[in-house]
Amino acid sequence: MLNLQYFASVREQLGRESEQLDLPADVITVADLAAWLAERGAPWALLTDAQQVLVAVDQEVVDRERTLTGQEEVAFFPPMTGG
Amino acid sequence: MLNLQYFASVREQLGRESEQLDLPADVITVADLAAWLAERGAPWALLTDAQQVLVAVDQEVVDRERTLTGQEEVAFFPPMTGG
Amino acid sequence: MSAQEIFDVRVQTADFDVAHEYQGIIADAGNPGAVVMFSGLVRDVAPGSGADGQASAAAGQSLTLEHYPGMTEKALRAIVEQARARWPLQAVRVVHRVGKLLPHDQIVLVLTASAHREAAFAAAEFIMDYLKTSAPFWKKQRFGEQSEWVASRQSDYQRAARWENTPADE
Amino acid sequence: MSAQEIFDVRVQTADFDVAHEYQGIIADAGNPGAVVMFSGLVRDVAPGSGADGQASAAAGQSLTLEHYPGMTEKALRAIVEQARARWPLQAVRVVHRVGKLLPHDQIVLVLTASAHREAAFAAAEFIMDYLKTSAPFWKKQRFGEQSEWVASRQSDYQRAARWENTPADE
Repeated sequence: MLNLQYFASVREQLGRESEQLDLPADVITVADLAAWLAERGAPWALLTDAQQVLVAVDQEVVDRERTLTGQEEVAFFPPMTGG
Repeated sequence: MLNLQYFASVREQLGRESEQLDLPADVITVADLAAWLAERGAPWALLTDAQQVLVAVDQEVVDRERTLTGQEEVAFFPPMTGG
Repeated sequence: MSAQEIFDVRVQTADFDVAHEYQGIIADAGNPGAVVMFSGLVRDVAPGSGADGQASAAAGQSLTLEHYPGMTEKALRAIVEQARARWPLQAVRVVHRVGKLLPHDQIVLVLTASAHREAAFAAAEFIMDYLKTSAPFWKKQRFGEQSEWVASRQSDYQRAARWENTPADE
Repeated sequence: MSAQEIFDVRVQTADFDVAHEYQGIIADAGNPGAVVMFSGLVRDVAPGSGADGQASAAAGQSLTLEHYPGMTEKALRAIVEQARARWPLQAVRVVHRVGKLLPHDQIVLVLTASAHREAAFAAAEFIMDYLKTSAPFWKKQRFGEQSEWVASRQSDYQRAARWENTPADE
């Protein structure tokens, strides 16, 4: 099971905080995952915008070429604004 | 009257904290003053070493070409080590 | 005392006490010559607001800080480890608040202790620059009924990138 | 409050209280987003001394700070004015102790407040770099019966000179 987490403006736009799901066999990379989620329609397409949405796998920021086994925690969020 | 002040290692080496004196007519610059005081003998020669001894006139660090009227406060001290 | 305690990061809703943290890092460091502290506060940015911030707080100005529990501490710890690798530090403390904050509230505290000031200054600034761009915090600003997510600043990325071209222990 | 009080320098034998000065600069600044504090402490440098410094204080380790009354305040004020001219600062406090100090005693405190952290960090470091090389303080170190004047550090001059080649408000 993949554990998905959404934060800040991404969470608000999707209207969802988290979800668990099984990864289809043809979803290999983070980019594939974003494209697959975007098929859900309107707000979900935002996940494919690598400039506006960052991705962490198991709590480390990764690039979208990162491959997934389907057992990770994957988080989508906007650029950070702490401090 | 010139008001002379000596600080830190300079004060200790000269064995003097301050003195008032009248400037001879041929003492024009800070360098002249140091050379004139050096005529007093042994420890006073240290005042002519511009690397080891800084000079402030009226509480501002100056170079040794600075001219004097004879009414100033002139301080001799080693490089600063505060902070 | 373990290295983990001496290089300490905390995320909390509660306010922090600067005097307590300052005394604490000196005790952790043992024999510091230099302590540098950075404290970030919520600015009163309401249009026409006075300097004391009471008016804007009354008018509903606030900031809400969201974070990614679990990743946040890990990211902060990684930043502190990078700083330790670059400069000879005796102790570090990072405290970051989350939740709802009002104008003039303290948000973030970074303390660094070293034998010499160069290391303490550089490490504190380094930690703040990376905290801004790589620790998962997000700010939402509210003015009465209106609210918006604070946009990330390009200048923060430039400041963090600066360190990549700076030799360690400059 | 006058500009003189908000850009405040003090030379004193008494210790300073970091919490009091921190609250004070925030009140002076009115609406700061960033406060940077530098605190310098007497390091315990006695050979073989422990981390708690009691042994070396008992063994007679101490530091005596001499200054040039009148010029000191003027020099500190000039340094603060240079910092104000370079960065948008809301308030500055500089407190420097003189007289006899023991290991772990606080020597010097610099606090800067600004809307943004870049200015607060740069100004605090600038003030410390110039204070080291152009404010008339001199340190004498004692170990029991022996004492010697602390030599000025070439690296302090290099750090101060750095700023001459740095554009204002980098």
